[in-house]
Formats: sequence, structure tokens, C-alpha cells
Amino acid sequence: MTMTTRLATLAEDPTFKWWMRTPAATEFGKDTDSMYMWLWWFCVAWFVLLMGLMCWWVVKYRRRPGKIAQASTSHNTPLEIAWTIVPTLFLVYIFFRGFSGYLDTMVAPAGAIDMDLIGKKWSWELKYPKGAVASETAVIGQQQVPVWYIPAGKAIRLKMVSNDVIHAFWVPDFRVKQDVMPNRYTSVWFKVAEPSGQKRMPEVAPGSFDATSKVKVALSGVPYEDHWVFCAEYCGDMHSEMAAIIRVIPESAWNKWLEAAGEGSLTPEQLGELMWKTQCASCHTVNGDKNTGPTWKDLYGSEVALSNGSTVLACDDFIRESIVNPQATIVKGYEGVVMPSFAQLSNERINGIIAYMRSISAKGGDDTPCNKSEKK
Amino acid sequence: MTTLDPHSHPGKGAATRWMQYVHGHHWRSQAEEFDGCKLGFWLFLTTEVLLFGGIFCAYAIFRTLYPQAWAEGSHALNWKIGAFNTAVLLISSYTMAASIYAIQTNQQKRAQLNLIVTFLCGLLFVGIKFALEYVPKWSGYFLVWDPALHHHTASIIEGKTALFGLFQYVDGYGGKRPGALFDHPFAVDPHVPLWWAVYYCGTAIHAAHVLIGMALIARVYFKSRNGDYGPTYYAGVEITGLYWHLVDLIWIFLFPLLYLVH
Amino acid sequence: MAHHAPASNTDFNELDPHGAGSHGQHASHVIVSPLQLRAVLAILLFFTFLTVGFAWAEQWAVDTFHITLPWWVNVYGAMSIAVVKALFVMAIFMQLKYDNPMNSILMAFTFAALAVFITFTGIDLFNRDAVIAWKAGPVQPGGTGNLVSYPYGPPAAADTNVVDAAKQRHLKKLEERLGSPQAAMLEFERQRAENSHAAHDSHADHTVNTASRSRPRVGRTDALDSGTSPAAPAAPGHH
Amino acid sequence: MSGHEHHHGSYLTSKGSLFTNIVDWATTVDHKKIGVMYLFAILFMFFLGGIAAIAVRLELVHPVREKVVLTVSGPLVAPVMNPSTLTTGDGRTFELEPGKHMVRWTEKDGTEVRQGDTLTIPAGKKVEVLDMKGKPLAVDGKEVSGTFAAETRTAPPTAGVKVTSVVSGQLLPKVFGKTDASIAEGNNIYNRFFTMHGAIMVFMVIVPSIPASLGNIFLPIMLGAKDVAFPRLNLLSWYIYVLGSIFAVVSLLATGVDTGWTFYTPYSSTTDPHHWRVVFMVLAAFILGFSSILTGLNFIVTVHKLRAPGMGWFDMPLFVWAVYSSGVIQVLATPVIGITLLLLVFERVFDIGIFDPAKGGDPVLYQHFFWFYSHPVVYVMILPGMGIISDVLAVHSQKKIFGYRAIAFSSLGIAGVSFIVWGHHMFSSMSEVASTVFSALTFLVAIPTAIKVFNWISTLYKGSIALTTPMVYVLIFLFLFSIGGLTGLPLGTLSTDLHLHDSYFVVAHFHYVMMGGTIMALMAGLHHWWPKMFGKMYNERWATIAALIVFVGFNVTFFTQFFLGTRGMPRRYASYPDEFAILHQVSTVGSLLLLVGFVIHALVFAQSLMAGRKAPKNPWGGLTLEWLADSPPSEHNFDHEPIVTHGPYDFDTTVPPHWDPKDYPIPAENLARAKADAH
Repeated sequence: MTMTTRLATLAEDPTFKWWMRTPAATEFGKDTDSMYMWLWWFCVAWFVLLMGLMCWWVVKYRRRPGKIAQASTSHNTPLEIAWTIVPTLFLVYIFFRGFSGYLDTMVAPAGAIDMDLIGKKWSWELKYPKGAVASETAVIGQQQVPVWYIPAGKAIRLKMVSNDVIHAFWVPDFRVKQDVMPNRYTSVWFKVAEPSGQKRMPEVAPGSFDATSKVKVALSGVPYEDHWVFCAEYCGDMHSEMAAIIRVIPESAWNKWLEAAGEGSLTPEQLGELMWKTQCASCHTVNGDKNTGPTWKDLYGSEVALSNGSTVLACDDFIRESIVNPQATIVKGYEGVVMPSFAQLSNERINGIIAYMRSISAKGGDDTPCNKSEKK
Repeated sequence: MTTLDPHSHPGKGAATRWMQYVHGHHWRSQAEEFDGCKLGFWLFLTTEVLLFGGIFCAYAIFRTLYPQAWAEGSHALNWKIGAFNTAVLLISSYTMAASIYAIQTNQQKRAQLNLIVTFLCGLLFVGIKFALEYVPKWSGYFLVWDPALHHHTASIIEGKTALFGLFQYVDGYGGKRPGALFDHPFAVDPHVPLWWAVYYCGTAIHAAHVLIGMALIARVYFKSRNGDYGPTYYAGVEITGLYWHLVDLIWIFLFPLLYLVH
Repeated sequence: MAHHAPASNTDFNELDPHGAGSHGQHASHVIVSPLQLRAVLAILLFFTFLTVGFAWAEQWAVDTFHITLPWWVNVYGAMSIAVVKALFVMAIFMQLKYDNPMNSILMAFTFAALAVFITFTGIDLFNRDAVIAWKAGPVQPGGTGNLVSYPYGPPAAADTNVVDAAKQRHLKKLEERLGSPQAAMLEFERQRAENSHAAHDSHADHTVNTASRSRPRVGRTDALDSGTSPAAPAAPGHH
Repeated sequence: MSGHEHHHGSYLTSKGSLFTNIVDWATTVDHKKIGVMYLFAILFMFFLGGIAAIAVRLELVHPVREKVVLTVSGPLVAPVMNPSTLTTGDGRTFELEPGKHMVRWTEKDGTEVRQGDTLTIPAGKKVEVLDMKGKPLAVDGKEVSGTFAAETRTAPPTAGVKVTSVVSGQLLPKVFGKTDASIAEGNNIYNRFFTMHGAIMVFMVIVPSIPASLGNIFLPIMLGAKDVAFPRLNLLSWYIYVLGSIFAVVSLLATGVDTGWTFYTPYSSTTDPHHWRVVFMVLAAFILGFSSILTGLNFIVTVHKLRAPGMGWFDMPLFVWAVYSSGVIQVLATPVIGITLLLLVFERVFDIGIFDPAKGGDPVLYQHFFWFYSHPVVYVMILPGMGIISDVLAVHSQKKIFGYRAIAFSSLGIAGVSFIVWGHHMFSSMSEVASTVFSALTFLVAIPTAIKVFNWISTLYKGSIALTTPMVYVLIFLFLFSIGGLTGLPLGTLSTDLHLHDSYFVVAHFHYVMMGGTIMALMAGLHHWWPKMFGKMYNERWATIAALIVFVGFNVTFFTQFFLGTRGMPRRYASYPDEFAILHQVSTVGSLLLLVGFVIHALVFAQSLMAGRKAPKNPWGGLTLEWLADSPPSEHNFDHEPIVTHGPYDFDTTVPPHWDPKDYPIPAENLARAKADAH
């Protein structure tokens, strides 16, 4: 069966939408879908056959008092051989079809665009070409998750590595999943069709973080499709919040966006807020609530009690050290919480975080204790 | 090979409790019970082999991944100690088998003597392992009678001794510990701590088995003095022997893997 | 005791079905003669000597004839000898030879399970990047502008830190004792020499022998240490 | 061998005071008493694991853990985020700087504001400027206010909003009195609960369930033996089971562990760093392994050595075959989990690094170690269940089992193949080569399993089928296990597994196999042998009703999870996107139905024990040896050693023991046919 006919069959299959929320967004995913639906009908056939016989015989041969079952054969070699061989042949076919789909899923085509993906407790960090930053976020529950722009019709390969424990990168709409390991690289690739305008997930709340005008222009009026990214390997407290959204846009728009979305287009506070939303929000709040880590609200410029009994002024240096080498000082009450190092963040980004923390601190004004100490 | 006639050996002396032995009520005969015990124990031995299988698997995988570390680690072991300990265990295996022979032929004193020798061999094995290998490698303290000490004369720190002068500290020798505990200053390959992890896990679990085996031997020794075992009933000695031989068997593989194959 | 013990231990029930299991007799009460036991002990000790000698011979061949034996000679040799020794222990000391064959079958299954365990684990760990070459065509550089990078150094390779840290700690200790860093370094080198000499007074040279040089390091992406990409295929692929 | 005086009374008969009774049970070496103790211990752990399951399901009723809704309740105050220019009422401009200035403005009351979000003030909106302390800023004694020229962003508001609703989804934290739990803390409680559910159900319920309870009681009787080969070892293994369970409960009482029952490294070796809870739970699994090994070993020797006269290997009931096969797996696989868990304990206590990538070890090596045991053990769980089905099916349809040898050999075949398929748990973490090899081998397991199902259904043909509760459970088993088995196909297929791996599809699949298979078979066996074990009949009507409720509840609970999985719901998620909410809620309703079903079962059993009708010796007309014994059997099972003269399933030619031939008129043609077959 050619691919087209397979797809045609899928579209006509009324049960397809029970199983999959939408058709797969990738080519290999469509093959996976057709494999799945083939298996589904294969299973239905066997199940109906077996259960049908079972129910029929249970009714037909129900016990009648005083009557003993007639002797009937208790084995039948040809029958037994047949029902060994026939399923075996099916299984061989299933294996090879699955294997061929697997190869398509695993092997990235030539000319794919490479991007890095780093998984850590509990966020994803995608590295675009040219240092571009996707500045939008969406909300799942209370959680901010990043929105990644991905060009349609281009093969993308993600090279993935984890910063701490094992994570797994899963995009259900792409039908692909791959573990992200702390000690070696793994990769996934996908090529998504042009956005059809068809919705693939409920509208995500528009991130209130508006990009600067250049980015806005690049993206205005552009059709897009969204796809969830999940972490599929259990990784701890915020495992279920370790999500992202892939927003597929036409390639031309993506190229424009890439140009526009350099980090220079954001103020330090904006950059810092973006970093918080995409990297830090799973552990730190900005509204004063306690979470895995201390809240950032009013942190900047305040005296922080440390676990070793001393106190320290939350100034730029302290914040920088806490980002780069989190285990150097532990804030009182957060002993036993192991924050991963974010030493990979660029200087601009760290400065941005500091600026953002300052902007949300009551002590962040001109006359902060930090400024005083600097003046000394 | 002769098959024993249980009636040809009337008990000698007072210690003939074995003649009164009555097999478990649910067994059809004593021979069946003996066979069953052995089958059960062999099943248990298979679990022991597979328990060590984990160690062997880790060894094989990491040796292939990090051959340099494995070579470096292997070189830090003294093959002479390993070979000597191998001989000790082999001899103890022989004495264990000999004690079964003695019981089968109702030579109680000879059997007990062999059991004592087996026990002492086990003790020697564990003692050597502990005093000449673990302690110096872990901490840098050498037993003062350790012949290896003279290789390190220049690094001895005079006066730094432990346990009433029984152990002498050698600077820079110790710290060969697993994983994060590693503290040996002269390591080259970054994966050497992993080698020590496999070494310590393998040999320590083996040493624990030697100790368990010794406890079993002590048990059958005392039961034997009590006259519990004789030509028609010696299942306890037999399965203790099987356990002891298995301990030997594991060591037969651990020795070349750790000390020789580099 | 209320139950009825058979009159004699050798009673054999005609209806007993276990003939198939034990060949109609209980082969348990076998006496292995001391002579045989001693012979086996002698063989085992001889093989122990042999396996040590075998390890020596490899180095001796390098030193004397400059012949480097392939890596597997030593490994397979030592393992074969170990297998022979194990067979002797099992057959005679543990009496498998005279025992119910069921027990031998059991052992055979056990070793088969062990072999399956190690082999199949190896199929994964030794083939991790086996398909990278055909998996990846030439890939357009992206990400940080280079190929995949591991920008914050290799935290996964903290293992080097353990080894280095041990070295630094020792140097610091020596410095405290001897007063100056120079003296500490000298003493460190001296101790290192003594240490390696002491460890290798036996059969092996300080250099790593063929067994270790023989295999490429696989299973862990090199790039994690070097900071360069693993996936840039040496020879651009096809597909 | 003390304590073996011959009693003609039932093994349950009371011997004296309460104290002597307790001592008698605690020191008994009678396989039946040990089996009963196992049965109740396992049912208790099933109860604990079930509580955890219900807790997990209730927590998942709400999609998100916490959704705080803020609404505007007054003038909003917020720091500005970017430098901006304010035009005051008198036309002057004022420069605002982030970190220096806050602004106050009004929005309509009740407008929703997302917590933590920045706000945008449209151009032209009237605002007042404050300093960072919230005091109105005065320039030249005049408070500054005006409008922005361009739209301006501010940080989240510091005043002017109030929490109007905290959407629940914090059920478990609330139960534990933590009303102000953060998302992470709430998730953590959920994670501990699903770990508790998994660890208890796997290590303490399903693995020992059938072999240690029903196997212990009936394997020796079915063989015509007086006891298992090593009765004292049997008691020891029960105590080891209790010890292991105590370790697990200690770790649970210390609020449990959050590793998942699989203890994957490096998560399990780094989580919860300053506590011993994980070590306790791991040691519990390690200790329970010993119990499992000893039970398996005991059964293997019993089968080899203690069969009744006349009982050859192919005269054994299929339940015995199945328990024997699972014993082989227990003995060969369990030691590997032993060393794995031991190394994990060393990893946590000594940081040895074998499984820790930070120390050069390999986390996937742990997965190999773990699944080398844990995959075969899946068959330890299901094989005895299959054995029960074979026996119960034959008895309640009074029909010779179809393809006896095929079923027996397929048990051994499954046991053998189970050792070479473990990699299918790791398709997304292994090398591609290994994935391919393991996928191909995985399909091998489908063949013997399919053969068994075909044989069972063929057995119904021309039978005399009575729809008793055990038989109803057999049919439920066939229904659920077929679904469980067939849904294994997309999981073994490489391309579809990449989508379904670690999703709710997997959760549904293994619940169909483990619960729909093993637990339903356990229920079948429990009802089938209940009269024999306790000498009392149970209430057939209520038991059947409960069985149907369980059947419906089970499908509602778990079939929905197949849809969740294919639609993209990952497993072990404490919260999830709203679109999965309805399916999760349906699933939770199903789990409550299941609870109702099992509660009715418990009541039926309790009623039977207290006031049940006395059971006849052979209520169902079984031919295997246990139906020869009394109900309940005497201490030594049989008065005389039974001699086996007919096969376990020769229903067409044999009048069941203790039955009146008048009630069982064997057609002459059956006998003639048997005679012809014999020649």
C-alpha cells in the first residue's frame, strides 16, 4: 500500500479520532498512525473472534442438570500447528513494518537543521541558531512553559543531553519519544507540514510577554500550529510541569523571526523575566510564595539567612554565585534541595535575571543596600 | 566409585545419633529426602551464581568501556596475594570434600579434623584479604609484617601507627576506594574509582559468603562432634560442602579477572 | 512419631514415578576416593600456577621478543583455564559427575542465563553509537552557531574531579608537612614512583598492555569530554 | 520432626487457648497454615496498595494541581519593567525607570489577573507614580500622575489584587493538612503515593499473590504430598516476607519514597538525599526477593520429588505446571534484582558510582540489571494465574482441557523466552541495534501466550459450562487478558512504541495484564478453592454480582487510559493539560466502582467465614487430588497416600470423587471412545 492510500484509509477510519486527537504532524508519525490503526483492527478482529466463540459456546454448552458433556477431542495437532504458525506469520509482518517505521523515525535526513536541547530539573532549554530566543510563554496550570518557534517543512534534529537525571522528550503529535541522558547524546528529528490552521491543541493563553516590535512584525498574521512537548521519563517533583509548546510557523516567517529575535532586542529586565519563565519558574515564584526554591519577590537587596547560620546580602555577586554554583551557599530552609547549576547561561542572561529580580524587589530602587556597598 | 550399603557400617563408639535419624514425614524415603535436599540446594546455588552474575556483568561492561582504568586498577593489586589466597581456598575445598569422604566412611575424627582445617583456611583467606588488601588500600595502613611494606620504606611516616603499632601508615598509598570515597593521589584514568567500586563490591560480597560458609562449617563441626552425621545421614555436611565449593568456584573466576587479566 | 517410616531406607516404591528423574536409582551416596580428590587438588593448583604464568608470559613475550600478543590471548587464556578449573570443582568436588543429571542441567541453565544477561546488556552498551554514521546525513550547523556543544563543560564527567581532587588534597597535605610547594611536588613525584614500582614489581610494566589498548572507547559520547560534537559524521553520509 | 502428631481433624481446628493457637500458627510448618497466613498478609497489602491507588485516582480528578485566580480588587500597584515616559496632566514629561518607580492605576474590579504575570498598561491610561516603597512620588511637592505615551509593561502587581479562587487539585496535601503546599510539595505527595501503590502491588502483592498463598496450600495437595519439600524453609520465607513488608511500611510511615517502583538511577540515587527512606524501600524489595526465591525453590523440589505414586509429569494439574514454571523464573531472575538493589544501596550509602553518570557509571546499565529481573517476574506474576485459569476452566465446564501438553510446554516456553525480552521496556533509552533485537524477540512471547488463549477457548467447546463465580472470573480473565495481550502488540512494535512508551497506554496495558490477568485469576482461584480452604461455601449470588461490578469498574478505569495514552498523556504526571480531564475523571469513577466490587467481595468472604454453609468435599466436581481430601483438609492432607489412576481432566470418563455416579451418568460412548483412544 502506498503512503497516500494509507493516509486516505486513515482519514476515512471513523475510529481514528477515538485514538488520536489529530493526525500525526510528521511523515513518520503518519506511518506510525497507520501502523497503529492496522494493529487496532487486527486486534479487534482477533478479539471479536475469540470473545465471540467464547460467548457463543458459554451459552450453547451451558450446564444442563443430569447431562454429562460428550467426549470430544482434547487435542488436534493440525489445528494446533495452524494456530501457532498463523499468528507467527502475522507477528513477523508486524515486526518488520514496525522496524521500517522505526528507522524512518530515528534517522534524520540530510540537511536537517541542528539544534541543541538540554533537559534539566525541571525545564527544557532549546538553543536556536544565531542565539535567538523564543520570548513567548504559555501557561499550563500555574506553570509558565516556553513556546518554541519551529519552521514548517524543514527537518529539525535535536541533539539532546540532560543536566541531571534521565528525562524523555515526547511530542505526542509527532509520535516520537527519546530519552534524554545525562551521560550521552541522543537525538530526535522531525519535519512538520505547513500549518493548516487546524488547531492541534486548545488555544494556549497568549503569553503576556510581548516581544519587541520586530519580532511581532515577523510573526504577525502568520498561521501556526501548536504541539505539546512533554517529559515522559519520571524525573521528580515537577515532572508533570516540565513541558513546552512547539509552535510551527512557515519557514519564511521563521527566518524573519530568527533575525528579529536576537537577544539584543530585549531589555535586561525582559530578558530576565523570560529566563525566569522558561528556566526558573518551576522552582522560584515571583509573588512571594514558597516553592522548591526561595521566592524572588523582594529578594534583591534583602538580608538572606543561610543554612550555616550566617546571613548574606542578596546582591549581584550573591545572585550570580547562586546561579552559577548553587551549592556554594544554601538559603536557610532549603537544605536538601539540590538546584542544578545554570553556569551555561550567558553573561547577558545572568545580568538580565539580576535586573529582573531587582525590578520585582521593593528594595530594588536606587538606594539599595547593594548600591551602598558598591559605593564603599 | 562404590555405592554405599547403609547397613555395612555399624556405629562405632557413642556418637551414633545418625543411625537414629528419621527422615521428614512427608518424604517417601531418606534417599528421596537426601536427593531433594541436594536439588534444593543446587537451586539455591544457581541463585548465588546469578547474584555474582551482576558483578561479572558490571565488570565486563565497564572493562570494555574503560580498559585503561581497568588496567590501572588491576596493576594496583598484588597477584601474589591473590594467587596465595586461591591456593588457600582450593586446599580448603579439598579438605571439605575429604571431610565428606571421612563421614561417608564413618571416620569421625578425620572428618572433624578436615572441617577444622577448612574453617582455618577460610579464616586465613578472610584475614589476608582484610589485613593485607582492604586495610592498606582503603586507609594506607600496612600490617607491620606485610612483606609489601618494604617497597614503601621511603613513604613511611614514622610514628603514624594504629592499633598498638600493629599497622604502619604509608603516605600516598591509601585512598583506593570506590566512587566518591576515592582518595588515591596517583590515579591517572578518571574511571579508576569505578574499578574500585567493582573490586570492592565483588570481593566484599564474596568475603561475606566465605564468612557465611565458615559459620555453616562451624555448625556441622559441632553437630558432627555430637554424632549427628554418619554414612547414612550426612546431608548437612554435603550441602555445606556444596556451598563452600561454590565460594571457591566464584573465586576461581574473580581471581584472574581482578588480578591477572589486565 | 505416628507416621510410618519405611522399614528400610532403601525401600523403593514400585509406583514411585521418579524413575525418569533419577534413572531409577538414587545416585546420591557416591563416595569419591581421597586419591581422586587429591589428584583434583593437584590439578587445580597446577592450573592456578598456569594462569599466573600465562599472564607473565604475555609481558615476557613483549620484553624478550617484542611480540605483542593480541588482547584476547590473555583474556581468553585466563578465562579458559578458569572454566576448566570450575568444571573440575563442579564435577568432582561437588560430585555433579555422579549426581542426578538434573543438577547439571540446572547449572547449565544458570550459566546460559548469565551469558544471556551479559551478552544482551552488551548488545546495548557496546552499540550505542553504532548507527550514528548512517543515522545522520550532513547536518546544517545550528544551535549556538557551532555544532552541538556542551557549553558548561562536562558535569557528567565529574569523575575526573574525583581523581584530580584526590591528587590536590594529597599535594596540600604534603605541602603542609614539608613547608613549600616545590618540596611537596618533589615528594609527590617520588611517592608516585615508589607507588607504581611497588605495584608493578610483579609481572607488568607501567605502560598499559595490549589488552587495554585493544578496544576503542565506546558507549559514552567522546564529545562529553572534549566539548565537540559527536554527531558530525566523519564521512558525510548518504540516505 | 516435632509437631507432626497425626490429627484427623481439619488443619484449621482450634487447639486450645488463644495464646497456644497463636503460637501454633506462628511456629507452624504446615503448608496450608502458611498459605493462609500468606493469603491474609497479601490481602492486607493489597488493601494498602488499593488505598494508594484510589488516592492517586482521586488526585487526578483535577487537571492541575493549583490554579490561583487573582482578580482586581482595587487600584493596582506594580513596578515598571522598562524605561518609559509619562506625560503628566500639565504636559510635562517624566522618565520612569525600572527598579525605581512603581505605578498605580485602576482596572475594572473582577478583571482576572494571572498570578506571576506581568501586566501591560495601554497608552493613554491614567496612572500615578510611586516610589518603590509604595509612597506617592512627589516632584516639587506635587504628586506625579499622567498617561504613558506608549504601552508600558509592569512586573506582577504588588497590591490591588486578591485571590478569588484556588482551584482544587490539592487533594492529597489537604488530606495531610498542608493547605498551603506549593506545587512541588503537592506533586511530591502524589509521587510518593504512586510509588507506594506500585511498590506494594508489585513486590508485596502480585509477585507472591498466587504462588505463595494458593500455590502453597494446593500445590502439595494436588501432587498428593503431605507437605512441601522444605516445610521449615516455607515458614522462614513467610517471615522474610513479613520482614520485607515491615521495611517497606517503615519507609512508608516515614512519608514514603518518590522514586517510582522502578528506582531508576540517577534519580533514585540522588533524590531525598538526607534520608534513609529510599534505602529502606530498596532493602524491602531486596528482602522480599529472598522470600520469593525460597518459595520458588521449595515448589520446584516439591514437584520433582513429592508427586504421588502414579503421577507422571504429564499427569500433573496445569496449575502445578504453571507454578513450577514460575518457580524456575523466580530462582533464576530474582538474584539479579538482589545484586542490583544491593548495588543501589551501596550507591546511596557509599556513592560507589556504578549507576551514576556523574561518577562514570551508566544509568541505562541499571535499567538492564533491573529489567533482567523485572521482566521475567512479569511472568512469575501471570503464569500461576494462567495455571488457575486452566484448572478452574476445566472443572467448571467439566471438560478435558484442550491441548494439555501445549499449555504445559507453553508455560515453560514463556519462562524461557521471558529472559531475552527485557529490553522492550527501554526502547527509548537503548541503542538502536539493541532495540531492534529486543523487539524481534519480544514477539516470540506472544506465540505461547496466544496458544494458551486458543486452548482455553477451545476447551469450552462441547463442555458443560456452569456460570459459577470462579467461572465468571475465568471469563472475565479471558476478556481482560486478551485485551492486555493484544495491546502488547503496539508496545512491542518499534514505531508505535516510540509514541506509546511511558504513556498511559502502557499503564492501561500492564493493568490489563497484571490486574485483569493475575488478580482476576486470583479471584477465580480464591472462589474455586474457598470451600476447600475454609470448609465453608460463600454466597454465590453476591459474589457474582461483585464480580460483575469489578468487571465493569475495571474496564471503565483502565480502557479509558488506552485513549489517554494514545492521545498523549504521559504517565506519572501529577497534573496535566485540561483536555485529558474528562478521560481521567471517567477513569476515577471506574476505580471507585472497583472499590465497591472488592468491598462486596470482602463482605461475602467475611459472611462465609462466620456463617457460611458447610462445604461439601467436592462442590464443583473436580478431579484433581485436592477434591479427594476433606474440606478443609486434615493436617496431613490425606488419610492414605493417594494413588493417581486418572488424568487431572478426564471428566468424560471419570466420576468426580465423593460424587454419586447417579448424578454423573457418563455416556457409554465416552467410555468406548476412551477405550478406542487408548489403543
